[in-house]
Amino acid sequence: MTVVTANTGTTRAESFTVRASAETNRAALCLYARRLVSWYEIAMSNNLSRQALDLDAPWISQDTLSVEPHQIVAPDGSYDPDDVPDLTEEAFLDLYRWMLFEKRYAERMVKLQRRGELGTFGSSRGHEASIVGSGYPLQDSDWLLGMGRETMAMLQQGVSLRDMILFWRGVDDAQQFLAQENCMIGISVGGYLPLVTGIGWGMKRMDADAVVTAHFGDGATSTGASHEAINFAGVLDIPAIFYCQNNQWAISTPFEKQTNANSIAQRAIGYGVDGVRVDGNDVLAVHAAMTEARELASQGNPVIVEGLTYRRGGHSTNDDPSRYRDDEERETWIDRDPIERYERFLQSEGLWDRVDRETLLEGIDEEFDAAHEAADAYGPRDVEEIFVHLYDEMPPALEAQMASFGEFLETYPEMDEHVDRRPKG
Amino acid sequence: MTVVTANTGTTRAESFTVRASAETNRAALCLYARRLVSWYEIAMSNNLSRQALDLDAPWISQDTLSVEPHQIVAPDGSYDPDDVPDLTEEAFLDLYRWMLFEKRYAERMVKLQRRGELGTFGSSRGHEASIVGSGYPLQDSDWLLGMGRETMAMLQQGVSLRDMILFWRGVDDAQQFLAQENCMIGISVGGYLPLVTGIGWGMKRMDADAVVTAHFGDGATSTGASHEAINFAGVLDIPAIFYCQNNQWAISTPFEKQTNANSIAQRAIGYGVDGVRVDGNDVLAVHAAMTEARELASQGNPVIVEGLTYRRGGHSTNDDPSRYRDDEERETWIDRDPIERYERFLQSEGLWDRVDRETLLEGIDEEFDAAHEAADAYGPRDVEEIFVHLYDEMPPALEAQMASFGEFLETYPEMDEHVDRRPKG
Amino acid sequence: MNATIIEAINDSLTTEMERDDRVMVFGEDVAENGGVFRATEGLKERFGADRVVDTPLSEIAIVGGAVGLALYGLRPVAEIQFSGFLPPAFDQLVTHASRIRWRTRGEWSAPLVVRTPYGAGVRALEHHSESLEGAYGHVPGLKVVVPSTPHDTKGLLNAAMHDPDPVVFLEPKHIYRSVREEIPDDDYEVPIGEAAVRRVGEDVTVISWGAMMEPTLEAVAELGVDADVIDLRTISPLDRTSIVDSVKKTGRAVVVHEAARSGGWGGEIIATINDEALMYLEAPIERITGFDVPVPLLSMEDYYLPHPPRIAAGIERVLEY
Amino acid sequence: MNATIIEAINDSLTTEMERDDRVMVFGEDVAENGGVFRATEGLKERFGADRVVDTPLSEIAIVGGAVGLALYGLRPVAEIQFSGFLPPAFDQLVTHASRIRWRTRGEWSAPLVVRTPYGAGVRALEHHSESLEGAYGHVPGLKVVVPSTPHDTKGLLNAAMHDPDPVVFLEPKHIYRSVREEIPDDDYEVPIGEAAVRRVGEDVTVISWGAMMEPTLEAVAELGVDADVIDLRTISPLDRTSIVDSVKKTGRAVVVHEAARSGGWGGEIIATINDEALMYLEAPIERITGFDVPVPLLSMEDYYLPHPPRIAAGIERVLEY
Ligand SMILES: Cc1ncc(C[n+]2csc(CCOP(=O)(O)OP(=O)(O)O)c2C)c(N)n1
Ligand SMILES: Cc1ncc(C[n+]2csc(CCOP(=O)(O)OP(=O)(O)O)c2C)c(N)n1
Ligand SMILES: [Mg+2]
Ligand SMILES: [Mg+2]
Repeated sequence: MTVVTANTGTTRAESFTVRASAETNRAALCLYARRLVSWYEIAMSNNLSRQALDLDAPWISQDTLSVEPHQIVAPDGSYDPDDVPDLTEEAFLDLYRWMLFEKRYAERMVKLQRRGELGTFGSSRGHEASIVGSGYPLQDSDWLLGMGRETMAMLQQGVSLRDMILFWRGVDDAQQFLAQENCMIGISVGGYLPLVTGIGWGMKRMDADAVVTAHFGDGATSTGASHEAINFAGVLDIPAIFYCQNNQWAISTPFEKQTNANSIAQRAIGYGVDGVRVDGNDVLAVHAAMTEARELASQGNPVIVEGLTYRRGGHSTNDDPSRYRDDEERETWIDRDPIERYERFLQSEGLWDRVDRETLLEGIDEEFDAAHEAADAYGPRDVEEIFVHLYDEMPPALEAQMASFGEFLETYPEMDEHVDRRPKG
Repeated sequence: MTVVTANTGTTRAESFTVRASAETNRAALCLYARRLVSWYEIAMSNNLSRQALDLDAPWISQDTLSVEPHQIVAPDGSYDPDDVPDLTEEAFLDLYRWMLFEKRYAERMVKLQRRGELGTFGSSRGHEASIVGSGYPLQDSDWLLGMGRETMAMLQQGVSLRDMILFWRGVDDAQQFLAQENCMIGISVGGYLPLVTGIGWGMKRMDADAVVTAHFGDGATSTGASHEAINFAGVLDIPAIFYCQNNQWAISTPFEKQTNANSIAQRAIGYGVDGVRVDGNDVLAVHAAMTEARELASQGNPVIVEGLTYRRGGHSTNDDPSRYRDDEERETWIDRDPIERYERFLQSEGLWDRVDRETLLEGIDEEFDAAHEAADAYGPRDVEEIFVHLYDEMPPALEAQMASFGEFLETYPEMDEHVDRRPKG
Repeated sequence: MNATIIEAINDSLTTEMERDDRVMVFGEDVAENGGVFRATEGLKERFGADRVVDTPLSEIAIVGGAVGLALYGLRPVAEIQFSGFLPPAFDQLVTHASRIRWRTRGEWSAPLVVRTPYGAGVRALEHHSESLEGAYGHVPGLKVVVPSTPHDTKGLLNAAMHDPDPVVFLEPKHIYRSVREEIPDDDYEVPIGEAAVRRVGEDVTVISWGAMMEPTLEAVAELGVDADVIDLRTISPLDRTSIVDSVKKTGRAVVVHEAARSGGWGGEIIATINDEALMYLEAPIERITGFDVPVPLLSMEDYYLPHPPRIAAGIERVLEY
Repeated sequence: MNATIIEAINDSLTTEMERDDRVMVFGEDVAENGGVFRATEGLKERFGADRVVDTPLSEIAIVGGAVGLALYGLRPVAEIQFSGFLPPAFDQLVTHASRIRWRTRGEWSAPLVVRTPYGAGVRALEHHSESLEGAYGHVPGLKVVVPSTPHDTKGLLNAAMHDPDPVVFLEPKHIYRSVREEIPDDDYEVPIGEAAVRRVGEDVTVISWGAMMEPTLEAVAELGVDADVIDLRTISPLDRTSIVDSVKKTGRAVVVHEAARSGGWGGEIIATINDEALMYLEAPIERITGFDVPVPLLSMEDYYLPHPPRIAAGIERVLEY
């Protein structure tokens, strides 16, 4: 052991060994992060034994804990039949349709955006299993606050596709319709997690048969708000599920620059909640974990569920990922496509016969077309919209601002030239 | 496993077992927190094995990790000679004197406050080993940002006792003198931890032979600022030591209401840094852990060190702990007095003969008296003090405010009646 | 009952919790300890640990948690121990509390109260003496209330708890125990957004709020001037009518506030007078305020505070212009 | 070189990093990606990963980390991706950055720059369009700068990086790429705290800053009025002299800002005119500002913004009073 006698200035460092194993582990993590080898392999080899260190105190480090990701169906489609959740055939097929829907939705939305019909759009390509598996086990009474990359989970709660289009068009009313289904999209990353804790606290206080889910990304876990929210939930036994879609990127920031920890799931240890990492490209594993998560949460055990997946496209339509990451990495993840894997599963289960992919896609496209039309048909809104709904009762000064702006618009029609977007869906 | 097929509304919960072991563990933790049994016993029994649960996913929870506190000298004074750090006799005796100093300082300060000589004061009674053991291994080039309950650690860095008295008198200049020794007291709990990370980042950038230490309480660990700071340090390999004096209370909030986790040390897992819990009433254990911590940190491994101790008095002189905690609990901790334990150690080592407790105390009292006198003699400060030092160059509007206030004071001597405290030490 | 401000707060919380089971009180040290100023004393014993809750040291989660509770239909009253510790939660106010009704077009709302003691003069440590009402008042969607008497304190806090929108309730801790008056037992309201005229006069309008009302009234009394003294009580929404009507009558105005001068709420008041009563002004409006510096530590804080002589001098300047 | 505002920022950072090895640039997506607006493009390649650093998504630690770096003698330039994400770090500004020199009586200081794009008009999502300069300007110890031209942008950013005290540098992202002009190659300074007179006239003073300068100048040009047009450039410390001198000459004033009206910086400007030029006023000062609401989402944001017709109408009202 090293002894430093500070006040005399003498340092006897002779016996201190550089922490070789920590370095080794770090290197493995970076490898992992750089995805030059499969994350499955690395994740499974996390349990690197620490080299004998000349440290006397019982330090805990990344080596102390091994987080095994939960996987039911392997990338090649193989699985142990005993592990398969006991779902009805309809449910198995339903999961497939939802995943296809998420994929198709993202493709169509990107196209709409390119045509100038949306402000911006954040594609979920690659997250299909993570989104669908995490949303499916939720109940009607549950609440879901997300960040925009969990559309089908919201649709499962009752949100309409039209409203998602309106949302990305910057039509204020969209969040009204989401709220009607107990959903919200929080744009400030991580900042809505305390609300989730509060909602769950309300459920607990009211003894409601419901849980609240936060959907958020790996980036969000670095915010102070997320920390306070989860720790708080742990102390107060709040029925909340913190579902992290760890897609390994926050815009251009890779997971290994987001935290030096090996997983987000292990944060659970620090909060006294339960946590699990699942293969976010394995819809059955996500579904199984979220089902358990919901049970745990309803019993007052808040949980962190980390779905490990990959953002195949840019962060949003404004983003150009070629600036900061390799195509090679992306290729690797194409091979791990969640939908294709699940197709292989359905084949093995003999359910594939019951799937007519083309018809499904047609149906989805029709739904999308209808939603698109409905969004286009969404009535023009009055300019007053920007003043109302801030307060239950509008304060006099704001009334005055609204009135005089109304007069102004009548008196100065030239204002029209400066209004780029018409206030309709 | 439970299967919830949300969209049909059927829940087949038959096979779900209530998480009995988690409950057992929670109960043990509460017991621990309520200190009805010794924390040593509980801490050692953390490794409760989880009962077989009907959960399929590999959940990690408090049962997954056992954090063993580092202890060298047991409360009864017994120890294994092999574990004793290799310090000089002078250093062993030095540690004793510092602990006695911290204790005496706190007693004298409480008296000064009762006499109306200080604004308020936060006593460190009970923390002596934690403070002295954590400060002693630091080097001159190191920085230390604390929260006010780590005086001797600051004195070891060169801060003078007079300035601590000035600090608690609300004399602005005190923090100037602290800063000259690379120390600061941050009153907003947890909020200064990002500064610590930044300072350490600077050390790394400048390749300095130095580390930065944050001293903070268990309460601080619930702040978002502490989370962002430590996680950030982990990512950037910053030479920072986060030393948590877990005295199990944040004013009236006991540790088990601060977090549902069993320890603060285990947060390290979630940040990818190293962590250790030490018996904060065992000065040798704290010293040993901080010595290792400093080595780790200098190599770019930020660490969390948690010293588990107990705040024997009120939070501050404004606080009345009888409102929220039992005397019984306090009694338990009197038996675990860090100084008495160390005295037993010195006796066993045959060093006690070299200690003349009375003479030491006299010396300390003399030092305190001198500091007290120096504080009283601290010159009167000019009213301008409230305007200067905000900017390097005072902006015109502020100059004008200062000038007109100066004129005002000359013109309106009745203002004097409203000035309760004279602007001197 | 006869009550101080701190007792009025306690009484208001008790009355409201009795009346409305949805009301929940939480924050640091509010339950077992009854609050560091004893504002919540006895509530936990009376209403139970489900409704009066000690939280972790987490200002972000306290305020954000209040928003969430409100969304779920509860009536949260969160305490921030000192207003100097509200800035960590500023984002929760700006990004969620103030605009969740707006974001959801009225579908959701955040009827919550954030109570926090503000202001200097109690000889505390750094960050225990701030007045940042100007920053909160600038956030659209937030109501900002600052009482100055026990009667108003209970009436305004009652109103805040009845209010369908979020209220930041800044308590003048310096006078928590220095004034005492009779207050009704019931859940009466002092309406949010209405100023009170504390003294009627012809020669000058003096506008202040919270802990500054006391030295303001003292200065007016000592000078013996014939002043309209307005206690704003609510910073936002601002009662412009009371201000403008008075200035139209007196032609002169003084604003007194404890916060730093530049960017403080005094600017908004002057702008209001400019908007609607400029041509009535016979002298520039005086701002008697804290200086553009952080509140000095306790040994010097009295130099920072607008004490009566400084207020009196300002009133004289305006009258003599 | 001939540069847009965004290029001027990049050039300023490059110039300064070249000159001063202590300068470090960090924030979310600034290194590999060169910033979401490309303000920091090429810096990492040029100055290395030690000086240009991608951080976790941690606004508190970005701003607080900048304070710490500055304390250790570095010259941090932190980027907050959008000003709507600065509120999470508000406490770091209020509690540390603004007052660490003051706290340590000049022993330590925090020479840092927090750069952040502010304002509406780029069709982004919620929280991407805010203007909160009023709240930051109210914090004693913070300097708040808002440039409106490429030349000023580089000169002010240079000055901010040379400044011994913390500067919040609000970048008008709406006009990041819409104006272009010649800027010097060196590390010239445009002094912080000095307004610029963009147009000299006799009849009315029009005061604005940042992204609002463009519609303001457009309105003045369209109206063909003889106006003094002042570009504040610095919100705090405020260049009171330029404002007062101009109003003394013209007797009429209009303030244009994008932030919400109540509690916005317009109040401070009006208070300044009240203090020193009240008796010169021939009409109430007009505030043409954002309304007292959050910035509407993209489909409606144009109704919120002070566009030239609204500014022109305000100028006319003042002239016709
Ligand atoms: C508080 C905050 N800071 C910065 C941003 C800008 N921003 C939007 S999304 C994003 C990355 C989010 O990454 P992650 O949480 O991993 O979610 P993902 O987009 O990968 O699904 C950033 C930095 C923001 N919206 N909010
Ligand atoms: C951000 C913030 N919130 C609240 C407070 C009020 N306060 C001062 S000390 C304290 C408890 C601190 O507890 P802990 O961190 O455990 O330190 P200890 O006093 O026990 O040493 C509180 C709530 C504060 N100073 N800062
Ligand atoms: Mg991500
Ligand atoms: Mg503590």
